[in-house]
Amino acid sequence: MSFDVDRIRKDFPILARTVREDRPLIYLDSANTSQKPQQVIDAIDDYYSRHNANIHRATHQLGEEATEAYEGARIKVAGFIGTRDESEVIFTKNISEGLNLVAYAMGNAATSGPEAERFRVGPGDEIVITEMEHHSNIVPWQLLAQRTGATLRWFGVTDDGRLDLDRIDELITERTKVVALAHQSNVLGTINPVREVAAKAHAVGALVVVDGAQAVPHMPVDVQDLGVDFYGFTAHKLCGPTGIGVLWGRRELLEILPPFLGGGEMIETVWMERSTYAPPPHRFEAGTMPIAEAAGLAAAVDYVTGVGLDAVRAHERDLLGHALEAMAEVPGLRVLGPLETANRGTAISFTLDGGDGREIHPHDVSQVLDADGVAVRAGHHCARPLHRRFGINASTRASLYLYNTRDEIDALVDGIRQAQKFFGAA
Amino acid sequence: MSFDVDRIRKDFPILARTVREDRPLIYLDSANTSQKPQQVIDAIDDYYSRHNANIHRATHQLGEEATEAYEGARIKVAGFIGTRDESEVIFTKNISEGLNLVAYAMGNAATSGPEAERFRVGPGDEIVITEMEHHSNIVPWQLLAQRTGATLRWFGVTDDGRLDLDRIDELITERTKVVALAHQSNVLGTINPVREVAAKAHAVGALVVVDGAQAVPHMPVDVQDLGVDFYGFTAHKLCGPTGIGVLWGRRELLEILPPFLGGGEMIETVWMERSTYAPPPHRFEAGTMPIAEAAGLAAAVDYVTGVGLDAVRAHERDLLGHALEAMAEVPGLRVLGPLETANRGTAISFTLDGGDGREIHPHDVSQVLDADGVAVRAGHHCARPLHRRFGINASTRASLYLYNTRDEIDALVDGIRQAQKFFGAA
Amino acid sequence: MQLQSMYQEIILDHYRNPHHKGLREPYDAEVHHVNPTCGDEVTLRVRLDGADDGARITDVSYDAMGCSISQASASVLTDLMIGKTVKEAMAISEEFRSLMQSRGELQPDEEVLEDAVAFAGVSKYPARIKCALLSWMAWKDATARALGHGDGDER
Amino acid sequence: MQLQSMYQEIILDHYRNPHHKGLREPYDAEVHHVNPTCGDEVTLRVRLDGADDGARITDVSYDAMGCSISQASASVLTDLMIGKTVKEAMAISEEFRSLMQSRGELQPDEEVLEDAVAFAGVSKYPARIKCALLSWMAWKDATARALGHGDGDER
Ligand SMILES: Cc1ncc(COP(=O)(O)O)c(C=O)c1O
Ligand SMILES: Cc1ncc(COP(=O)(O)O)c(C=O)c1O
Repeated sequence: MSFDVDRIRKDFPILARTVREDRPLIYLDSANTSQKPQQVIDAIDDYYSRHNANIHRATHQLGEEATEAYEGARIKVAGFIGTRDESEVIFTKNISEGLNLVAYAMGNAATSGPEAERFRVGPGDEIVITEMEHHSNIVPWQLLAQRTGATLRWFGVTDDGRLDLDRIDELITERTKVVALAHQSNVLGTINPVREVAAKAHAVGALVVVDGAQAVPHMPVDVQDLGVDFYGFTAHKLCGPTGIGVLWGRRELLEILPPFLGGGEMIETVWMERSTYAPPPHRFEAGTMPIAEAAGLAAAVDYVTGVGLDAVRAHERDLLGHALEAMAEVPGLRVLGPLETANRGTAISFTLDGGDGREIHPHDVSQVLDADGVAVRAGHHCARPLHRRFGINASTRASLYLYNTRDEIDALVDGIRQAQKFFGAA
Repeated sequence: MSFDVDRIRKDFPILARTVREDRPLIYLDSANTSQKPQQVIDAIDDYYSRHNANIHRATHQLGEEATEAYEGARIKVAGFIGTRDESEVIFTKNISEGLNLVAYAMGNAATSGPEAERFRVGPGDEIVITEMEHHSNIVPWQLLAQRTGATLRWFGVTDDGRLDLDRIDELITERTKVVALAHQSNVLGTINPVREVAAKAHAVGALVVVDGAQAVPHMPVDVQDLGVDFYGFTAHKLCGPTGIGVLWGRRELLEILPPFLGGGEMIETVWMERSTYAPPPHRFEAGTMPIAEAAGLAAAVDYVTGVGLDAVRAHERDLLGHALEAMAEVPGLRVLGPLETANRGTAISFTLDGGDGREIHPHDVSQVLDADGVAVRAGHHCARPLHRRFGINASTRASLYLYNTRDEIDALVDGIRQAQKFFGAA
Repeated sequence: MQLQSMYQEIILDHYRNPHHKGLREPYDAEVHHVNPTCGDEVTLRVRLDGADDGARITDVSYDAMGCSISQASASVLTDLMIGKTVKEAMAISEEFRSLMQSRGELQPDEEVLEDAVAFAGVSKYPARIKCALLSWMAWKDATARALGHGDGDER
Repeated sequence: MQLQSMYQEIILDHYRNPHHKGLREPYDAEVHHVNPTCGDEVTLRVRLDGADDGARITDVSYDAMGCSISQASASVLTDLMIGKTVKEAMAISEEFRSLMQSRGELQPDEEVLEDAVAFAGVSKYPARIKCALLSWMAWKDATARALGHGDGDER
């Protein structure tokens, strides 16, 4: 393999630091947020030190340079996710805002002109989500349902952590206006059959909104090829900065989608009484945008593209196989989600029994790991309904990325055994 | 004066660069966005290189450090704007989002419980804004009116660029639900009598929302003392990073204000059918927040506090006096807004006559200035209705900040005369 | 980090063998609190004898799902509170709160806090402070309700 | 920057003495375009003789508020278009668009673009490209409408 994890690790300054009592950092919390390579940190520094200005609005050289950094990032992102039309790429603050954007803009359709008809939802209409969604792909739809009187329905999850498609024909019907689902679960790692669900949804004229927060960092994604209508992701999980996310939407839909946030440069003409709005993507970008963050995101896209997402994926698959095997040998450890590497990402959530039939709480597991320098996440990972589906309140999650190693996984498993010793009956 | 502008300029790396054909940069576009001191750039770099993690959610050391950076910034901002309760400080992506947050949350009150009654607006209710607002404080209210059937009304502007309070008793009535106005105009520089307007509004039970984008960078602001309900500003105009803004709200109001963006950690408990929400400020912070940006904002607050906002103000007043005087001597130059320094900030917008009675377009003025390295802004500065009020479509705006000098103003005025020569009849 | 600095023996003992656990009758007020981040929950009941500050706490019972810290803290809480007057208990609760916000800087008063001094180490871990305080916040809320003061939760 | 590289004499001449300015009758289509950033506006009318690509442009008239670049570009546009067939004019329009997107890298074809070659320098200033294109976009839109093709605006 030409993939050299040691070389990659050198790009991430934080991986050189120690935590607690001088332990080397073992960062297994990338599904929460990824670390940033020097290239991304430098791009932000360079932006502020040399090119900072507001965009679109300025006729001076800095303004040109800042605009180029920002609009250049848009073009780069467009290519990265498989569209040639960069006006289909909207920058948001994170994917949560992107998902809310779609939900609120649909809500605004009720009081917009007839061209927005396609987006209207009301009593009798249905919004379909899934039980494995992140809260960011649940709550915006609950709020839309509450505002409009539409009904929320959802796909269940099978015992082995797959989307339960058995009832798909009952769920996606003529009443369905929108289907929103994750490309990859942040808890189970499950990769969902988005193309299949999208085809069903389109057959009944519903819109398809995909939460790609956990997919884009780990696999090549082509939004056209997936056949969906809206697709979002968030930069901070993709080696990029906080403060910026992406919502991609089909051009024909963005053309007629009502605005969401008002203000700044999202307008065409403003009178006191009313306004007309700019064409996409600007219609959906109110106020001063995360400009330095766009420069950072562009550097992140360059970085992961440079390494190669296929290589990343192969490396992660190797780690995942190793981890699933090693964890299977720990008595009392139950992995949530698929136990095989096929159609599965590198978020590994689990519960741990102390050997006395009593569960060791994820907070306690993660605390023991933290004492060893191993950073994981404990809690419901913003997917409480999914945890309730499995009869639990919380889990411990280790999640892997391009900079992780087999040794780090061994340290994780050692730590898990220690936790069992510390809290368990033994 | 202990204020040493040369020393201050050294803190801003971009001020050492040249533009176009090796001209030193003369940056007079700070009302658009300010430049960033090394301290802010370093804070962001340090965050990513040493402390990066997701907040609130993590039980590991990096998570603690990141949370401390973020929540520490909240505490710092609270002190900076005069509140001791940091839970009144909500982070947004920019002030535009903050203003939309209030408007959308008020819209959501219609389908929320009785505790949100206070925020409901509907047909017959009135929303009052002013003719000098930035689009970001116009469009959100237009959209709210459109969604709810409420009526939008507004204060006019006098010929000398002050808020026209003559009709205040007609405008602010029992029907008024909310009054939204700028603390300081981004075009005219006018500082508005916020306290007076707020008292009138409160007398009829209306909420008061203040856009402090242009005030907070230039003067000490005490939100309690102003007696308003919501107050917003944006970091990038305050020596801080892009991607983060602040919305302050009175605790009693935030307690009962319905949520806006849904997702992530803004919840208390999520079921598939419905959710309950976290107390403020978290209720209003959906998804991964701009964490590095909060660290940068904290450094910016430290920076301007270290210099001293009173000193900044004194320096700016000196520059402003000099600029207004020098510009008054240019024939055919008309300054929009107050011609005296009292109750006036450092945004100086103007139109320019070529000497033949024909106006030289702001794009052309700014292009000539840019050729000399002088960066100003040309256009309607996101305040089209205000420009129409003065019978124009656009203006040229020079805006000053702590790092500017008298020499730079002289260069500006020289450039303006050159533009007249280039395009004018002469 | 020394694991032992957070997980002192006293804490592990209360965790393994919690005191006064299980919901009991009679009670004057019951509350349900949640830690939104991790989903931990506690249901807590308070029984008072008397009114206002001078009322005596005759029972505190609870049912909790959560980590060792939150479980042990609920157990310690009941030990401390049962039998005290509300006034005494509030003082203890304030002391505990100060301790938890001290980042390990405060020397806890063992006279007042008894077994709860063991939580001093937890205060160095911001993410876990909420775990330790969960049942204490619930107790405060329940007590306020039992006294007829409505919602005593300060969140 | 040499100011002259953007503001060539030809441009300044057209700005000072614009050709074909003022709205005229008769016309087949009228459009109104705005540059949202600066508020610049153009109202433009097109008169055609014939149908489809082969139609001849018998008049283009306009009223514009804007900078020297947008004014001069409207003036140059009318000079170029009046008298051409729609097909010829579209080719010119495409050539002009390429020139404006070339960032100063394209050697403009003076045979095709005539006075419009003077805008080569403007293409180096991204913020001003929209100024130069404003009336051209409006013309394209108006022509599409005049031909009955509805909204020809590609924004
Ligand atoms: C008065 C005023 N309000 C609002 C804004 C919007 O700020 P932002 O673009 O950061 O949301 C600005 C600046 O653009 C402004 O000057
Ligand atoms: C599947 C999924 N969706 C949405 C989100 C929300 O992303 P953000 O917090 O950046 O908005 C996350 C991560 O937190 C996620 O894992």
